Amino acid sequence: MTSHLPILDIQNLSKFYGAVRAVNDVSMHVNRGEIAGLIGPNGSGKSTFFDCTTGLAQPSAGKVVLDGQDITGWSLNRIAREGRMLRSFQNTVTFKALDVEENLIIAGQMFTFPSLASTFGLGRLSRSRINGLRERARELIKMAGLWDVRHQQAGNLSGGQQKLIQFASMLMPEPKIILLDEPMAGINPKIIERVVETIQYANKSLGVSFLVIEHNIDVVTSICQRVVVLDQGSKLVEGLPQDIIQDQRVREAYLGG
Amino acid sequence: MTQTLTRRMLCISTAILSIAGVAPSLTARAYAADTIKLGIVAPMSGPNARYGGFSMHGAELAVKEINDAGGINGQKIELFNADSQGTPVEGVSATRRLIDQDGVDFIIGDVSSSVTLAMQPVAEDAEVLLLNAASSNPKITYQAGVGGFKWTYRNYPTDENRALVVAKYAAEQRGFTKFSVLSVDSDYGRSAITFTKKYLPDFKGEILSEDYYKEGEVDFRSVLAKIRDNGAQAIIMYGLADTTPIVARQMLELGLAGKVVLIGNGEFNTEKTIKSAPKAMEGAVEAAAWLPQYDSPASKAFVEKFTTTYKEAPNNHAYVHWDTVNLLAQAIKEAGTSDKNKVREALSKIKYTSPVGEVTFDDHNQARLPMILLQIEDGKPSIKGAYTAEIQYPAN
Amino acid sequence: MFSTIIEQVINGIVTGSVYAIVAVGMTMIFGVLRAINFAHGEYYMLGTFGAWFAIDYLGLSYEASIVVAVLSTTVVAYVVGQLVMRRMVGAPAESGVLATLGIALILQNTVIFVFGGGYKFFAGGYIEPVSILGFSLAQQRIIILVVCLLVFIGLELMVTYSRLGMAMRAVSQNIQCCGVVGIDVPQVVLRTFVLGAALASLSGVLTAPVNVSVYGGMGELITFKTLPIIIMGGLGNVRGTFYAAMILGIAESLVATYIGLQFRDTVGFATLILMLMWRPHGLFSTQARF
Amino acid sequence: MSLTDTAPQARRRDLRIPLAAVLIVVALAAPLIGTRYVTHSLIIALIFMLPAHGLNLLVGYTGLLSLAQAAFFGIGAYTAGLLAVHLNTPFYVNLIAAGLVSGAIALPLGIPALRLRSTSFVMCTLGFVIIGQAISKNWISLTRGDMGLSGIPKPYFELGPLSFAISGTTSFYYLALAVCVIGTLIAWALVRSPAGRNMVAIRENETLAESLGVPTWRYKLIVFMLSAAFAGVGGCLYAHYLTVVSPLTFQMYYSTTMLIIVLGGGAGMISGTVLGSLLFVGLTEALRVAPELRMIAYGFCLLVLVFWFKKGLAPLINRFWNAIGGSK
Repeated sequence: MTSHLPILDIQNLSKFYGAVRAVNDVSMHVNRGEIAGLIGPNGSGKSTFFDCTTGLAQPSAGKVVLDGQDITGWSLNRIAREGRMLRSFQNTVTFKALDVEENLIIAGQMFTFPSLASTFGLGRLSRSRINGLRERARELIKMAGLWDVRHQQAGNLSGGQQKLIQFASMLMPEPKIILLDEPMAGINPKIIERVVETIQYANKSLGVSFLVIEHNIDVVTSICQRVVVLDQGSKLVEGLPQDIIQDQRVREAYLGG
Repeated sequence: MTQTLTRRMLCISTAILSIAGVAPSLTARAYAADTIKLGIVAPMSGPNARYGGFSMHGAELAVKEINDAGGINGQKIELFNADSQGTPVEGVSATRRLIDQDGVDFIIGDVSSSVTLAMQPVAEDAEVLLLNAASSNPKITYQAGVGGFKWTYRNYPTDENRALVVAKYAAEQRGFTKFSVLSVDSDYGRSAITFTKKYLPDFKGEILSEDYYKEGEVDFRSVLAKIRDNGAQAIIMYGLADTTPIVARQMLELGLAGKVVLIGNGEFNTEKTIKSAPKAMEGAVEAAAWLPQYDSPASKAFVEKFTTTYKEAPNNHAYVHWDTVNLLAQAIKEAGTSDKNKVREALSKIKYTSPVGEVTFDDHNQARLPMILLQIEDGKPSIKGAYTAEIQYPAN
Repeated sequence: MFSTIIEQVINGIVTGSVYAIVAVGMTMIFGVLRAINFAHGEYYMLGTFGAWFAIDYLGLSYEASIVVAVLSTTVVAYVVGQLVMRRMVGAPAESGVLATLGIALILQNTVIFVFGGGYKFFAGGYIEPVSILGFSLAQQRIIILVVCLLVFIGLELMVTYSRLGMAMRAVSQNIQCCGVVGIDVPQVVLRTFVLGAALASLSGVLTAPVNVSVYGGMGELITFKTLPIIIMGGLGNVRGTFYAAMILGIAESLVATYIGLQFRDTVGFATLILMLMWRPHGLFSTQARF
Repeated sequence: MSLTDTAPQARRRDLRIPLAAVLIVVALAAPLIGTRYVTHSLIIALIFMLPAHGLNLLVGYTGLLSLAQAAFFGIGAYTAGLLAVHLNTPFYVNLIAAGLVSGAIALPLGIPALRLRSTSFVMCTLGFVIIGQAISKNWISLTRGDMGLSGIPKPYFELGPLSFAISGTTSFYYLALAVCVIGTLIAWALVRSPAGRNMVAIRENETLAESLGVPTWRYKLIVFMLSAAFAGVGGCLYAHYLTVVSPLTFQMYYSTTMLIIVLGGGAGMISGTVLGSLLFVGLTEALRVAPELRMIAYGFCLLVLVFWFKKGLAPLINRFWNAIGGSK
């Protein structure tokens, strides 16, 4: 556990779409227990980089090492299930027709049931596992301040509340690292605070590392310990948040686009 | 909201009412025994309705004639119809309903062989007389009479007899040796060809190509072009009545008319068909159980009456159903009662004179029917003879 | 041997052009509605019946019967469109399947109920064969080919230049934005639907002389022929549908010649499945709609 | 309706248990109360119930609209028919074999098909039915082609020294009822299990489910196979009941029938499918009063279903069920 290896180490990752180099030879890492930020102007390749890291897309070249294990080429679900690296999506997604509690239970299931076959069981073992999940779900629901709406359909809740469901869901499986894709997009400041709190709680109390794509510079400076800037598919600069916002190249990239 | 709720309530009550509609029918209606109840199972909806429509009309006409003449032994026939949609499940449901709810003792049906095969055990179980008038699968009577099902009778020729008659005539009278097959892809088309293949070597005939078309097929140009090029003298076609004109027209189109003739069965002889492509139909040879132009007073009267009643000319299905109702009527008359057991006995020994000739049943409850062989000459069917043959049943 | 292949290809093209006219209507309806129209063949049937009725009962000429058939089908399609299709905007795929199946049952069995189940004989048309380059074809088939080409040229122009065409493209691209820019989506759906149904009925009238038999259930078979075509053509893609119909027509023709007629109906779906394994998104890009 | 009748009462008793008991008694006593026609109709409902359960797993729970059910139904019917005719195997062997064969055949078909998106998937599954029919027509040495398999023996059991045959409608009803009860319980267990929750997750949002570690592809394949197995078992009942299997078994009519049952009853609910199959058979049989108008009326019923009962009838029944559940 005292390993000094980074939790996530991405080496020379590239993604080409035909002649277009969406991500070009980017290397970065996230240290254990760290909240790292990933910023860059629109179209700089952040999302593609995320997708390639988490298995939603396959990188054209490069290597992704998660907690010492090479996970390049794994599928999204395998990375989540076996690697315990979870990700969020830019537009908030929840299982809209299900209630909040069910949303969280689903999120925890694949980590509680050791094999696909075991998920088909309905015996006492399964029941006790599900009950365990339900308890954990309720704890997280309380923490996220969703207790009053826990039996409502997720789709009927506000965007901010759905965002919280999403976070709580990702905490269900006791992840090692969570990758957040613009978590603050389109939510009101009140919820932003709550999201920030949640992230910090997860980071401090649960020991989850984070890699966050975010446009809101205030949020980035307040939560991130280290920031990487992407521009036109390549890594522009890396450093402490306060240094980054002063950096001339970063300003040019944003303004000159 | 209120509006949608009321609307919903309305729908629910409609649904419940429609289900409740079944409820009164759950108890079998007790009818006075003054009518003879006859059920017809036929496809009346969907694509197969094109056969069921004629069947129904044929049977209706016969029933009307019989009732107008005072019924049988003083009893009138009451006709019940039930839709089989041409699928076994629906056919069996229809049969069950006729037996249990309408309380029929006699059923005529169905057109499609697989439906008839599924109906057989039901009729047997309920001891209801099942008269088949239009299915040609040999299995139906292989497993009837001494073969098993005592209550199934068939008043329709089997394909074997037909195949033999046609093959013999084509080879001996017309001198054909090279044949191409173009038949419908159903038990009827397939089994007719199987039997043709059994007999063809006896007449030194060979089959150059073999194609089966699916019901509703409309494009035969490819196959006809192949047949034109392979040098066949005749096309063996056991097909559907509504497809024959299409094939004839496309033969005309591809220049086959007058060079290759159609032989087999598929209403080659009706005015409609011949009119569609007179040149292509010239010389066609057909073995049919009946044809509208058949020169007998009873047949002519039927055609006339059917045409005036329904504003369209009868086809084979109409005739066989009309004829089968009459056959049943005579059996009831001979039995002297509408008791189904007695009628069944009477049917087994009946000597019924149809407009075409004498009909008797063999020990498999299969009618020995005269088969008319005809050839189209100068745009008109010309009858070349009538044949009756015994069926050779397989050993088991 | 070679001339046989050429002849079969020509046969295939002639068959393909019938499929093309029916399928293009279906694919346009899919484009705006995202629903598979299982009732589409029924409009083909209605067209044929309309023409048969005009000739047999009203004593009109074949040319006049075309007008009667297309107009009467348009009226039916308008009613169906108003009552049903308009309301299906944004409905899930399952509802689309059930609703169109329901319509198919109603149309088909109403025709059977009114005109009787028996098959009718279609008397009109130009069935005399003519010889072109040594291949014999009925005149009617040449008419079908020409009309098919005209229809497709017309549709290309309409889709590119007319207001309805542009609205159709807009709806098929992004239905949410249409409301914002002031396109009345249900109206576009209705018009597209009526146009598609009219084309299907036109195809029915044109093929009636060579297909001769007219009966209530004939539409179902056409529906099944066109389903694989619209998928292969890239759902909602007019030009793709044309090519797919031709490919299917030719493939059917070759299969009927060299393998056996009994496999003909399987060709469509077998080709479709093989193609989908090779290119899961259709032969022609779905992006390039209309 | 009873709902409004009991409304004025201040305290209502929980009527659910008595009602359930009544339903069970009715199910058990149905053949004794009704005519054989009623029993027969119920058997048809039971025959369609299992394939509909399978389809419900696929459409209602996993969100995959499939029309392939008739193909697997046909495969099951042929498997059972061939075994019974040629090897004269006992009923339970046929039943299991039909399910296994259908499920196994679904694997190679599902692998390419499940890669497709919505409409293409629907068409691909419809293609399976069309191709299945062509195979059953043309593989004559196995299926006897269009002649079909007829005279399929009555189901019989061979349990140790005990051996008995099911003949007659009433006993077949109990057999079908037993099979359906077991099938329904299996379906119920499936959807209640964590896997069932994962299926729902796939239906609701496949990418999200995937990102939460759900191996969606494998689940879809498994569910596709399971639904085929359910259809196969239904096919076995069909073959033994109708005693005839012909290429007509492979027709879209059956696929749409099962879809109507699932959606009419209420997709994503086990009770919905049970209700749907009874309702479907009740409706089609009730419409027999007017044979010529039957299918027209049926078509209108479909439209009513689509526009006014978007979620099927089960939600109404659920409401009723909760309403009789005693006072609040």
